[in-house]
Amino acid sequence: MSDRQEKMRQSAEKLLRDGEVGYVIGWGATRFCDRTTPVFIDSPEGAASLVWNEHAVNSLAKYLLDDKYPDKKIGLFARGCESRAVNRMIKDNQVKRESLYLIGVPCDGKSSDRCRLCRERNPLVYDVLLWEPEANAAPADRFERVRGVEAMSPDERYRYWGGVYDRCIRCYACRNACPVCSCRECYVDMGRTGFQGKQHSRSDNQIFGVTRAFHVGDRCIECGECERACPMGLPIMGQTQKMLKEINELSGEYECGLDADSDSFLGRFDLDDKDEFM
Amino acid sequence: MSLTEGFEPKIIAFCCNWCTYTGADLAGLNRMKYPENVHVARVPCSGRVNPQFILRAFQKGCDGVMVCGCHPGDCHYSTGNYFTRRRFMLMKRMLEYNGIDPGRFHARWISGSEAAKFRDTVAEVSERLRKLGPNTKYREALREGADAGKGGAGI
Amino acid sequence: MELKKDRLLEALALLREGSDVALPLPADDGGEPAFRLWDGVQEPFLGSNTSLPPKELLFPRSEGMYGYNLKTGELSDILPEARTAVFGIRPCDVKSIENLDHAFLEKGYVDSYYRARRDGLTTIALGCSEAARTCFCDSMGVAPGDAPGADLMMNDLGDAYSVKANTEKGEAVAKLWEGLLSKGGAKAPAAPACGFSVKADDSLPDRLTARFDDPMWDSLSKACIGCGCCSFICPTCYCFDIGRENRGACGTAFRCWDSCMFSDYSRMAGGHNPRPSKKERLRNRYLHKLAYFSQRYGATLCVGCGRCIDKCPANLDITRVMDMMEGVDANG
Amino acid sequence: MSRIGVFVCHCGTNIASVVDPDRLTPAAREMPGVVYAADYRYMCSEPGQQMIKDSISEHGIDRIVIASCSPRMHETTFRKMLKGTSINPYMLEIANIREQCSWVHADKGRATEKAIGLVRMAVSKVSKNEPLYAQSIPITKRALVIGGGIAGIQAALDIADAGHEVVLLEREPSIGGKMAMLDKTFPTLDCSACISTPKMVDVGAHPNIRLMTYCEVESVSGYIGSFEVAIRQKARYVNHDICTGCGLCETKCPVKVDSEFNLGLSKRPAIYKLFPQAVPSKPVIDSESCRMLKDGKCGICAKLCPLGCIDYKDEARTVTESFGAIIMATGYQLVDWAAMYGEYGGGRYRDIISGLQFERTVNAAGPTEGHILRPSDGREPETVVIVKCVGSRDPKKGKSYCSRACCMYAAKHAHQILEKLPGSRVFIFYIDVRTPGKGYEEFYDQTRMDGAVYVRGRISKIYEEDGGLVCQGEDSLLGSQVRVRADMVILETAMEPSQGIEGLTSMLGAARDANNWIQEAHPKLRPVETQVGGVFLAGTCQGPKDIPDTVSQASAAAAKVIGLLNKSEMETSPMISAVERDKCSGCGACVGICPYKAITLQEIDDRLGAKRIKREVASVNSGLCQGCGACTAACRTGALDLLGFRNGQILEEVDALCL
Repeated sequence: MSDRQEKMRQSAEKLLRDGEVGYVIGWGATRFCDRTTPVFIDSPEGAASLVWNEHAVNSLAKYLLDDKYPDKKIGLFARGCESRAVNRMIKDNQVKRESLYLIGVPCDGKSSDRCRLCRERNPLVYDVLLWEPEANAAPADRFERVRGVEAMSPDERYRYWGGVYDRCIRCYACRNACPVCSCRECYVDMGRTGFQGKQHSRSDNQIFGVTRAFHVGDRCIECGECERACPMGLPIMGQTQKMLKEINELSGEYECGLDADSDSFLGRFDLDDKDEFM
Repeated sequence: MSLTEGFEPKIIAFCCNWCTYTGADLAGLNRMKYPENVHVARVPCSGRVNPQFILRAFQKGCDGVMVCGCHPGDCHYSTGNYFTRRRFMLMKRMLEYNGIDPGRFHARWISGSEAAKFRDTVAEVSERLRKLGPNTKYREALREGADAGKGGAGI
Repeated sequence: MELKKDRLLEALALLREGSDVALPLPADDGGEPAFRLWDGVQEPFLGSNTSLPPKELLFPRSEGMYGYNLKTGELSDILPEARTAVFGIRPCDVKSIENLDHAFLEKGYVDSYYRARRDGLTTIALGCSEAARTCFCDSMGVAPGDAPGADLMMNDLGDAYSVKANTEKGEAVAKLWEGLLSKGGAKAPAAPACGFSVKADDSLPDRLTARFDDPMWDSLSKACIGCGCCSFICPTCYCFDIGRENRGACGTAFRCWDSCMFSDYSRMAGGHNPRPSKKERLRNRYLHKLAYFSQRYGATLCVGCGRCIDKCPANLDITRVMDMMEGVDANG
Repeated sequence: MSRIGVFVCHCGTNIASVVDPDRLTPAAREMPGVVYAADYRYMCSEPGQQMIKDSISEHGIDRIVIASCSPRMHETTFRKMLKGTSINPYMLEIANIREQCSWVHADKGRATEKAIGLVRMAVSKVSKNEPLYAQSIPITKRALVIGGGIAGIQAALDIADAGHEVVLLEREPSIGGKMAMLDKTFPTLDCSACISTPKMVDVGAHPNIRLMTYCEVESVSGYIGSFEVAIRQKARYVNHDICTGCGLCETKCPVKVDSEFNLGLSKRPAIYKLFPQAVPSKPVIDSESCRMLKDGKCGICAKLCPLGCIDYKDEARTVTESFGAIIMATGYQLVDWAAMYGEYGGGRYRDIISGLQFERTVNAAGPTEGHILRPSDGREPETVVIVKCVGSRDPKKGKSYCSRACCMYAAKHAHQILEKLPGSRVFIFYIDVRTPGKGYEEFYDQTRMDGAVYVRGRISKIYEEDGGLVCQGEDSLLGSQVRVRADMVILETAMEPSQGIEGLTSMLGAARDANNWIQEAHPKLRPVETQVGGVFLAGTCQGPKDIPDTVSQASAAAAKVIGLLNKSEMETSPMISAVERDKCSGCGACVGICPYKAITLQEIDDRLGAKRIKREVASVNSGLCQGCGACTAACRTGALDLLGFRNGQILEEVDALCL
């Protein structure tokens, strides 16, 4: 593992020394050996603090949205999930490909449940690739949890989701960790439009949960960051993956973030779409 | 005396101005009769109906929600209802996935000349909701019954 | 005095006759354990501290403040009349309640809602037998084994709990449990030390505020994703927002948790925001926890429970700023 | 807080008989924001409107709710009324308590309860209304008329006479439509050609009319005032600029195919004029039947043509033109009776012909030069049976509607037969005889005087028996079976929309009714308009009618177009989408939704802290946007909202309903 870490440090150091990027986003150590935190290296010497181990779990792509108009290119270590997030943000017109320098680092599987769902370890888009692509592990059954909930009766389902949204504390970590959530101002922060109250009640939490799933469902890249970020361990992906399962059934194989130009399901239509409203 | 005897469901129907609203007016012109439960909210096109309105309607107290528009191909704005179709094919499933009883949300294509279809749809939905009873879901404070105001800190 | 462990549930049931009893209970569907009203049956979760703090007993996520009627102009107050006893609250959380008391009850303004809940609360503290990885309460002036601020202090002696009342409320509970208590309750075993320690002496507030414009805030805050997670699970965060819920002519005003880390927390009419980016917000949060509160109330707001370190999605760590103040950065 | 005025209309007894105004008006007074509520018998009448205007100034009202009939009826009326007051015309909401309440509910108490709910919804919505101001868009002073029958011709002439440019588009090689096929027209029995051919010549010669025959509409984009229409000119293989129409080429063409104009009663060559009086009187080559075009052999017409007009290499061309208004005059076609009614022989008996085929037979320019002869053996028939309502008024096997004109032209056919074949006998089998026009009843009486025998009853079966056609039916007045041996049978078949109407109407966005006729905006209020702004209709494309009605509708539609083209600019509805720039993240989710391509991403200057940046936001072209709102539902953050139907307004309606 350490020679890969060394390669990362060297490539970051070289980029910063050549002045090709303003700063490089990677992982750094924390007080605890089994946790890493995103670091923003802006000097060649700083590259020494880069870390690469099985605990480099955070997805780094969303930080690009904090600096959408950089003076110089931004360096970003990109695994499969980062590259899909970058494709997503490019398609959503939030980030320009030319303002990024993507350092491809094929992923070897990290110590988080979100990696269970991983279907693409290798970066789909990069400027340089530091080592050979990794073989993709057989991903867990994509819609297993969704089928579990679907099997319940309406009341059971309501009790299940009701229990989940009783525990939601509306900290919006799921929204702020999600690369698809790139609005300038979230609808939930705008009390005036009246879609949603600020009140922490089960019904307001439910409405936030379903609304966010509806907003991101047809563009979700299934990176699992939302569930990893949730302090209360709520099954947030259970909602977005229901959307993806339905889209798969309605219009065939559907996966997001694999490229930077295909339209999202709700952004287009087919004349012979399935219709049950006759 | 079934639980829902004398219960009058409250139903909101988002109707597109060019087709279903016209059909509803036509039902009026022909003096057709249908139950009083459905209140029509006029929208320029069924494509204007934001799926979040449905969540809001259930939260605020509606027992049933309908979204009605032109038949695909007849939309006054040519493609509005194609988007409606996709949006509500998904939202209908999301609602049921989250526990809303399957009979509570309906989307239907009703054209300007299908006055009878409007009457029959309204009658059918009202009857079905009368049997389903009032909607208690999506309206609770935190834990069932735990009122944030009185003691126990609403946890 | 001493309470045998196998008689604990009995004692709590006795308590439950007089008032609600809140315990740290495991979530029923595998989620995070939290303080909830006890149904009289469920086994409490006493392994370690809960991820959601007991602050909800005093400052719920959302509570009604007053009702109003626009047509008649009538106002109706919504005062909670809660009588709750909480068992299993840890020393750091007891200290956090003291800090909340400062904020809500002192300096000339008494929050009537907090007051009502606080008066109705009896705290039965339980000393920690071992520290979690992220705990650093002993660096923040909190003894893991003792909670002077609690009404009743209990420590784990192995097969029983020592019982020591600190206040009249504590004595009332001790009296209620008279039948169950037995002699003994010798000195509790030495409280464990936290896994790591940081320097948080009296000069920290001034030293911190002196470095207001230090570039360290930039590097500290870059990784923050601006969510409200650290604020909402912090036992001593007490900020709230006020909203209204209208139903025709009448409605209720409510207050709910708010976080200074949100982008719109300090945004003013017209769009100006004195804390426009994450850097200002994180700096403001750390300074409030470690400096401003002690400069105003004389007690450091952060009680070292380590919840924010444990739960931060980006693994930020408040203790890192204290290390940086000592010129040492554990993160290198 | 808004100061709302609520005005409840009785609509005579239409509303007041079911919804109790004395309960509704006080209930409205209690609603939040309402400062004044009153009711009156006819709110849309002059005194009603005056009462509203007075109350507005008297009570300082800043927005009003009118509980009355459907907004589709009088929203524009009440908006015009508000123009005369201090209130912006869009500070108005209408609660539909007639068509959707009093007319459809019987129980007084519950209907009033619902009316109160509807008014509460309107009141809560109007509290969030804001003043809106109309925009104006340019008008291209050119009209397009689709369909060259008498309707299209009349409309084109009227518009051209008013000084505006017109393009008359016709799918067939010549204009004239169905009227050109007819011999005489009722009730005056003047010859059809004497009315239509002069108009056709006028059209051909009119400086303001550009005739585009053998052309079809390929696509339509844009909106009222600036339609962009792609017109596909089918390949004619004859250069009409040089051709004088001498007809030499037609004489030697070896091909003989069924003449569509004569409905198969005669043959025509591959290079042909639709009929002798065709306008333009120049032939086209039918690529399906021309041997040269199909197998590359022949070429006689090219050799014969003195001016060398024939060009076998000609190709279809598409040309795009812009128009301010479009009139649809696409006419009708007769139903395929053979497929509908096997009982009438299903087309096996050649002597059973349709009304139009009889028109061609009796027409002097027709295949039989006007002699009424049996198509099978060319003999003059002695006994003719005319069967009416074939396919009409028959919901089970045919069309449910009455085709309006057949009663009169059946009488005309009978008159023509009796006049041309003295001593012949004519039996007319009818359900009813409908003569609703001026001079129609007298014409029908005269026909009966001439000896036409009207038998009330339907023909159930026609079969051949030793050279004659036995029509078996019943005479419901005598209550007995009737069998008539006829030499020839004329079936007066139902009208249906002309083939291809679905494609054209979807291109234009116009709706069709249950029988595929084009749906007029409102039968009484806007009979010659469609729901699409700038798209009008005339003639049988809107529904079966006779020539007098068709011509008057054509002039009506022309008047509407002239009214539109006289203005150089036109006010557009201000209820269109609007973007709040500081909320818009420029994600572009809305751009692909708009059917009118009204939304584009536009770069604006902005400030991020102290840094100057350029960022993209959505921007709505107010001229193109038609206000459907499909984009607003795609905007997750609510930056894009529809003026007049804002998210906040609709949510208020939802909340109000749930009190």
